[in-house]
Amino acid sequence: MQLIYEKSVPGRRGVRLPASDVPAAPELPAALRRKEPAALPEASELDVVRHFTGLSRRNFSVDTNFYPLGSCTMKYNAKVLEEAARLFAPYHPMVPLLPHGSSFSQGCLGLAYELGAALAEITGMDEVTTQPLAGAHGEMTGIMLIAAYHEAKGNKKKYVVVPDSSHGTNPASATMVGYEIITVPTAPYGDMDLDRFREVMTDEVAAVMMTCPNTLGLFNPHIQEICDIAHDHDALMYYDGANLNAILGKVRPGDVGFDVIHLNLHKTFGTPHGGGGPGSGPVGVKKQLVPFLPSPRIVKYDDGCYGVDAPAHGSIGRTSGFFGNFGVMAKAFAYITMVGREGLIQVSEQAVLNANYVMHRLKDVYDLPYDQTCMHECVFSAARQVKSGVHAIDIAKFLIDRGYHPPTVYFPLIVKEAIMIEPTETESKETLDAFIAVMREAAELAESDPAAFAEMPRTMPVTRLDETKAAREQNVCYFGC
Amino acid sequence: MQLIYEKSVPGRRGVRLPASDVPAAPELPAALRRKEPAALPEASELDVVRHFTGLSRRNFSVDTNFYPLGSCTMKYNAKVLEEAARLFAPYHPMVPLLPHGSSFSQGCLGLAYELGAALAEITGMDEVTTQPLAGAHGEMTGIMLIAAYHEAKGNKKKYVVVPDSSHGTNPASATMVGYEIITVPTAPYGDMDLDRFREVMTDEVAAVMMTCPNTLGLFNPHIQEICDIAHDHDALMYYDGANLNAILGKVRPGDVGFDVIHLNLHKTFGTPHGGGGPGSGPVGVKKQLVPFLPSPRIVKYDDGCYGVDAPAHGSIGRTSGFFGNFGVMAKAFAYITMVGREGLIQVSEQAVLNANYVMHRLKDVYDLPYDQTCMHECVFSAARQVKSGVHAIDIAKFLIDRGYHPPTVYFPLIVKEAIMIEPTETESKETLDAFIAVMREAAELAESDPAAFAEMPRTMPVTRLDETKAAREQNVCYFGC
Amino acid sequence: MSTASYCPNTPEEVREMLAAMGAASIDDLFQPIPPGLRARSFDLPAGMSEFEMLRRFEHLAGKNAQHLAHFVGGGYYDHLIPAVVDHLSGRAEFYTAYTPYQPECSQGTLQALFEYQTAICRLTGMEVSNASLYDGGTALAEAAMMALRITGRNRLVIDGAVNPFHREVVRTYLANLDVELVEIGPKLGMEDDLRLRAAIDDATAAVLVQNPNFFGSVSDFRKLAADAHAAGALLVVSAYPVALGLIESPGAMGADVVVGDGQSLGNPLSFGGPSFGFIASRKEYIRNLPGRIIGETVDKKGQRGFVLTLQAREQHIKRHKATSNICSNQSLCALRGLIFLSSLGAQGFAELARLNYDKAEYAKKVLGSLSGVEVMNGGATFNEFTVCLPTIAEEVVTALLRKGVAAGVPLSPYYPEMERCMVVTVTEKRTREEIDTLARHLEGILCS
Amino acid sequence: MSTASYCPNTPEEVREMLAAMGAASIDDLFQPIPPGLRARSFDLPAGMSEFEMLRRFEHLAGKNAQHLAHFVGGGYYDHLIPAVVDHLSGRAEFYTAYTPYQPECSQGTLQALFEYQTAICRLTGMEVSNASLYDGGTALAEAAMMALRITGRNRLVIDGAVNPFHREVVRTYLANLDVELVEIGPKLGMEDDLRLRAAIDDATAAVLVQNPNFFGSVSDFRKLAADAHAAGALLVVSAYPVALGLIESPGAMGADVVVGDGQSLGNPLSFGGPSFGFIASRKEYIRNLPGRIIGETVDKKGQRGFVLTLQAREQHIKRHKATSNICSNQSLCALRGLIFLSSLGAQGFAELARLNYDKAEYAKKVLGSLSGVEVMNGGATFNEFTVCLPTIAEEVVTALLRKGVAAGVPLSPYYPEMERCMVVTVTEKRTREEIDTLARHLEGILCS
Repeated sequence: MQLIYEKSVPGRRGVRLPASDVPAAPELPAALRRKEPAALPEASELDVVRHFTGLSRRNFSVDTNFYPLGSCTMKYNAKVLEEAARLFAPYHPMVPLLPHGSSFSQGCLGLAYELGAALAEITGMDEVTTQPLAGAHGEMTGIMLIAAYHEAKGNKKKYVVVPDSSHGTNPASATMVGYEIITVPTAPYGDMDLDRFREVMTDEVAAVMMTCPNTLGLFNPHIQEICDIAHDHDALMYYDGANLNAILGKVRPGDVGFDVIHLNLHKTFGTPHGGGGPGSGPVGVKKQLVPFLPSPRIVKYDDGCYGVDAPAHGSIGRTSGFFGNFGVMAKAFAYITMVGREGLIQVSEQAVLNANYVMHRLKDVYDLPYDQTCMHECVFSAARQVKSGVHAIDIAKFLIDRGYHPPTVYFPLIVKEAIMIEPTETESKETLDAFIAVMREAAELAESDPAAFAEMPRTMPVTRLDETKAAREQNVCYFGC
Repeated sequence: MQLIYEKSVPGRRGVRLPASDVPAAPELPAALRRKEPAALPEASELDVVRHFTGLSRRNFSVDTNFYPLGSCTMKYNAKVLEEAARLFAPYHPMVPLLPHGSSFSQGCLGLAYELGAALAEITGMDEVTTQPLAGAHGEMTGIMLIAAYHEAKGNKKKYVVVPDSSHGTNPASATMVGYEIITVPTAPYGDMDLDRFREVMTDEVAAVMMTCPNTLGLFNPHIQEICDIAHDHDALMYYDGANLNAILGKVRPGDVGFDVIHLNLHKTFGTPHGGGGPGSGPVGVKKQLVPFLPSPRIVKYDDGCYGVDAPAHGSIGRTSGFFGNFGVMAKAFAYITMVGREGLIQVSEQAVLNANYVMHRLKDVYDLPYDQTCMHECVFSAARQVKSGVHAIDIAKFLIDRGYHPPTVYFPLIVKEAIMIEPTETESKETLDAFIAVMREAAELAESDPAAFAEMPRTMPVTRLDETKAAREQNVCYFGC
Repeated sequence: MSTASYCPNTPEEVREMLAAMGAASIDDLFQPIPPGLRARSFDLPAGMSEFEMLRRFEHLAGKNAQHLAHFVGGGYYDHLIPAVVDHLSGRAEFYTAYTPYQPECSQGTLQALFEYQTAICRLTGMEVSNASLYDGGTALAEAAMMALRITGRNRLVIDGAVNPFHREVVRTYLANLDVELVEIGPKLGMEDDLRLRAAIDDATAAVLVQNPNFFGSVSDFRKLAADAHAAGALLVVSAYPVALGLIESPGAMGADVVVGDGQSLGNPLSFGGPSFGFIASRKEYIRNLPGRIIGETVDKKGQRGFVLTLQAREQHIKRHKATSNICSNQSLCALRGLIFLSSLGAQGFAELARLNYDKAEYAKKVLGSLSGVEVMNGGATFNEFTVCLPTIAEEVVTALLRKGVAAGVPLSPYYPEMERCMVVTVTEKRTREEIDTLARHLEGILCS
Repeated sequence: MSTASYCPNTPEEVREMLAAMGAASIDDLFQPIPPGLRARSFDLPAGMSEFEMLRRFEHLAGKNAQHLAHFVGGGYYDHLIPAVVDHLSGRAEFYTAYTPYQPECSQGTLQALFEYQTAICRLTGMEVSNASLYDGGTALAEAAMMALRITGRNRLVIDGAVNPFHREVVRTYLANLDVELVEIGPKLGMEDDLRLRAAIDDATAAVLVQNPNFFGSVSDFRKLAADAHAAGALLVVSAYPVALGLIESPGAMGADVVVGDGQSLGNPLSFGGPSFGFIASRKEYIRNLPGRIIGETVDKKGQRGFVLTLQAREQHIKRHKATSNICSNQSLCALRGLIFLSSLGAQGFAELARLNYDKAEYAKKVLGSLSGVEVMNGGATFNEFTVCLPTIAEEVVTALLRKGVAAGVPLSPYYPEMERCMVVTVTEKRTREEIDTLARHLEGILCS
């Protein structure tokens, strides 16, 4: 498809603006004035509509395809959530920050506060801030809170411990806060090696970051012990909530001993992913970390009104502009409101059921490095297929031609040729059966005609793309007219 | 794609309803009670979303393809029109019909009234009723008004005269009102044969139905004379407004001598066609027909308030449930409000410019039965291509493979192998140039490789369909489970 | 080019196009129009941006009474609409397409309408359905004309308890034809209607009834069907689709043609339109059905596909011999109906009907217990019922309107003898609290 | 299965699935979790239907003040949003997709983001842009860290006239790192800022400024850029994108990195999010850009296509050595920004900026003519300006809020010495009438 810039015609006009009702002001001084309008597209409204409608049709998405992308929880995004969020479109975030302004924003403040309260109950934490704008942002915020805690106690801390199965954002976030990383390998039983963990734990460890169930989809039975060991060193336990969907209503990180957590509302609570964002990454903490929470903090007064607190002395300060990705928060709160207590329990049960079903139905044709009951996702390896020259990426492209978004491949890094399947609870047995059949077909084809994979995908607007050329040429901006 | 019924699973649930807040009532008597719920689909909300999103992607549409379907005026449907109409979704049409209810519906009544007033000015008529629900419904309403007029005058009338180029709805509508049809052939100059017209005109003719410009896209220079002849016989002139887009601001049917007209808001005034409807077919009349207009009539009082009149004695009565397809009317009024006086004139000018441009650029490769300046559409014939065995329908299928919705083919019936192209004013020269190139390519291919057309279209979900089988088997309802 | 008219060509392009065809100006292209015919006036306001237009429309919409509690029906009902209906019917590929004349690039619309036809057949208990008509009233008129064509007779019997607006549409449609239309006055509280059965003779083409009728009463039309069929007449039933989630289908009661208005299936009130009319019949009458019909077939590769079928009945082929003049119908509204039914599903739809029934029964009990208020329906009702008040119903409705409640439809404009009666409608959207408030207000007015 | 949780499996299917894997019950699947770890509480309300939820949310939204006239900015601006933006970004294929990791089935998102990067480059006068960051404040913090990486230095100079919220985010991000952050107090009315230029030394990694600054003043940073470059430091400019329709691009003024918040480009206020942060730089710094970048390439057939490129900088490959920890960004908001810019077009966008400028100049004149009110900006402004009142600004703003006008942002919380000052923002949405009303109210309060 042509770029919108290539479709532009000089002088073509799009959306019309209201006429001015004020006199034209004198020009800005020449040194400050732009000489030429920026070379934005020049297109009619119909051009724009056709262009972006056409682009949209070049995407796979949850609404058009089964999307079992492991670690991403691509569940159905209820359409009504968009309507719910749209109700809050007109409200300006400066209003509650004006003097006496909070009484003009009770609805928005109330939603943010009550969402935090619901998330605190769901996770067993004492308080939740909704300010972080995505999971990784939540991680960074959480580690900053931990740093503030240690600083306040006068602890000298240097390290953050992560298992080697952790998501890349965990070490990256800890690094951004100035910590060094200690990585603990995974034991053959699929969880962090406990002995190695004991070895690395010293009083210089600030925190241990865990995902639970981990990125292999496995629940660590020693998690309580790990918490105890960490606490013995006054290290805090950090819970990466990306996989919370597996344990809603079953386990609460706060009950187990985690001190700081983040959630991914765009995963667990049904808000759409938008092609990569926006998300929302609220952070929950135990009591001892509350004084350090980011400002502005939204509070509820005894009379039931909501307000914005003056920054606490110990607060780490703002981590983003206002109160978080409010539109996303509104959708998540709508989701929690609709699904309710029983529904959330059903979510984790059905997510786990679906994942185990897929695991059972495929484990005879794909290698299963950790053959145990999984939680919400399962990780296969294409190692067996690699013997005939077919890699995980080839199987991914085969799936595209069959109308399935591929599972996550090559993550977690500790599994060779990983194929990480997360069906989510919103998919039905029919959909899973059809997917299983296609996955089995791929395994058969890898045996019978491995060369066939080279030309895949063949049904898409483009065939396989040359990523090396992209990295070498770094064409990241269109230089035509 | 599977049918939604084929995707159903017994017991699967979709959208959840609110819980009941009243006691369960005793059952209906058995004779009145349905024994089994109707076998509607049983699908999850995600199933439904995937199904219909998938179906939508199997359509061509204005937003995805150039759609030069002659006689249909497939112009761009501004997205804001949907927002404008949605504002009126909650209002119940019974309210103004309750005693003193009109003061509770001033917004809706006002919109309908002011739209009628604007349409009256645009067409030069004295009053407009917005009650008819589509063009053909407007025709029937208009002919009923004419019948009421003749009846009131004691005229004995039997016939309605139509040119042979008329749209099928014209004779069909007149027949529904009990008239017999006299068809006048088209003369070589592209308009109704004037001599033959004079011959058939007697005092038994109730009305003459004209489309102007006609379905060949030609403006009849004798239209005034035709009106005079008709009026000499106390026959009324009926204007089919399907082609009004060509003459907005240039000619007003009322000024020319037409007594009754209908408009197609879904053609001229930018409201979407919805895959075949809903439309809106307001009818405008001259003073002498006002007493016969359908009830309920919306009126404006001297104090600026709007109301619903008690049915006039002579009214033909209701032609539909309430006040017309109000949502469509709201979009049309929004369109007129935005486009404004100058814009509407530009619409007809650009529509005529685009049509003539396409006509000029293609007339060397396709036969042009009536080679004159056209108005908003032009009609070619594939007669030249038929010599090599390529028919209008084949060219249509070729266009589908190239991403163009085909023009109207085989209409008007008086042109053999007709290809009727209406670009509309919202398409740009670039789009037309690309379309012209593809049309020329089709003509070349018809010369060089006529057999190639047989397999077209090949890029669609289905290839050419067996219409005979459909008509023979009459499978119009799915009989599976 | 100004952006106001959505015309994209730039002045430069216009010049190029005119040059290509050897015209000096756009005016040259209008030379076929004699100068004397030019518009004498074109007095319209200047245009404006979409933002200004929306502000004006918001102001206009605000002039309607907001948040009335609706206990009025009259053929249009205030029902819930799931968010998926707007979302999916708002897909541009559905709503900016035309009639599916080119089947290969219109399979989306065609398959959806085939599924719609199936849903209508299953709801009504019929064998064939078309792809939609304009609305409930015109569908009844088309059914009447269909019966005249099928039987070759020219007498129609219509129950006075059919929606008066729909009866008026039938009257309008038949006014210019040589047809006798016999209206049988309604009798509130009578269930199986001997009056109708007595009116059938061997010149009768059809009996037209409504279930539930305008007063809300649900009837068993089996005997009427038997009598009609014995006389060689058809039974045409106008049905309220939501009621079909609970009450026996017209097909099971012996109807030959079933029509109705689909507004209640996922289409907003929108001041009376657009919605859709449905029409379904026994298979033998398929060639007499008006309007478009979608049929299943196969493509050259044997794959299933859908096409417009039996088009030879339609105006664009048959011209004045067509079964009807209808061309554009209400496709998108029918699609909304299908999405609505699919998203609720078989059980959900039955529950929806049940909610309506339970709430109306509750309202019936509460209102019926007020002093001087009498429920007039003899037998069962679905979600509407008729009450008789101790005073003029129009006055009561007026007084309640001013309290923000549209309490019901007074009957006197349609049945002058029933000036103390009104029809009260209770959909699933009405809460118990609203029903209790209605009762309280009504009591207040009746006591004062 | 209940429909509440959007779980489709029927009880029958659940039984079949459990049987297939030899499990007796779903509980069996949770056996890996030690019993002692089970949730101690899960005290949440029961669920409800979408209709009940929406009613509750409407009630909640109604608790905010409706129809305030906004003269407040502070980084978020009340701008018009064309209807096409909602319509197109609401296409399910855009908003229910994930990050485009599989390029062949994600060309829609990838090409759109490539076009977005191009638009950002053209607006800012830079050569490369990423595919979005979280928001304006975090983008500035990322730019600061980028400058530290590029120069290997550890001192940053930030202008006190940068949005105080953004400065606070920078401070938070840097708090745990070994970096010196020097804030240079603002001076209202000074144009070319000698104070900033004096603060640059050869340990300085970058100077961080904002244009227009928090007080609304538009500056010429060419001299500052020259001084910074002479000292081996970078110039980082935070820009308000709508202003770039009228004022000279930061690139043309010598900026090395340009950041900002994209809310004003087609994203609703939505109580502060989501919007997007943009970051663009000279090409030589591309490997130090944080976040995702889309690059052009070709497929096996030589057709153009787009991919995520330079991923080796990112956390999922580099882990703790990544340029940033960002993973999910704000794609859909960036897409909205692109659609917004495309639908207005080059001329429309320039007109939009001009409307903002003209309206603010009008407001400046009207407010500045009130007795005791002084406009504090020395030089040019775009659509915001700072006024000094004869009394405490917070009190005036409080009084005006009660009248339905959010008159401006009082400066005392951020600049305690400016307790009589407030920043007034005037976007194209404010009408002359609203501006006059603001002036009248303000006058009324100052006189009383």
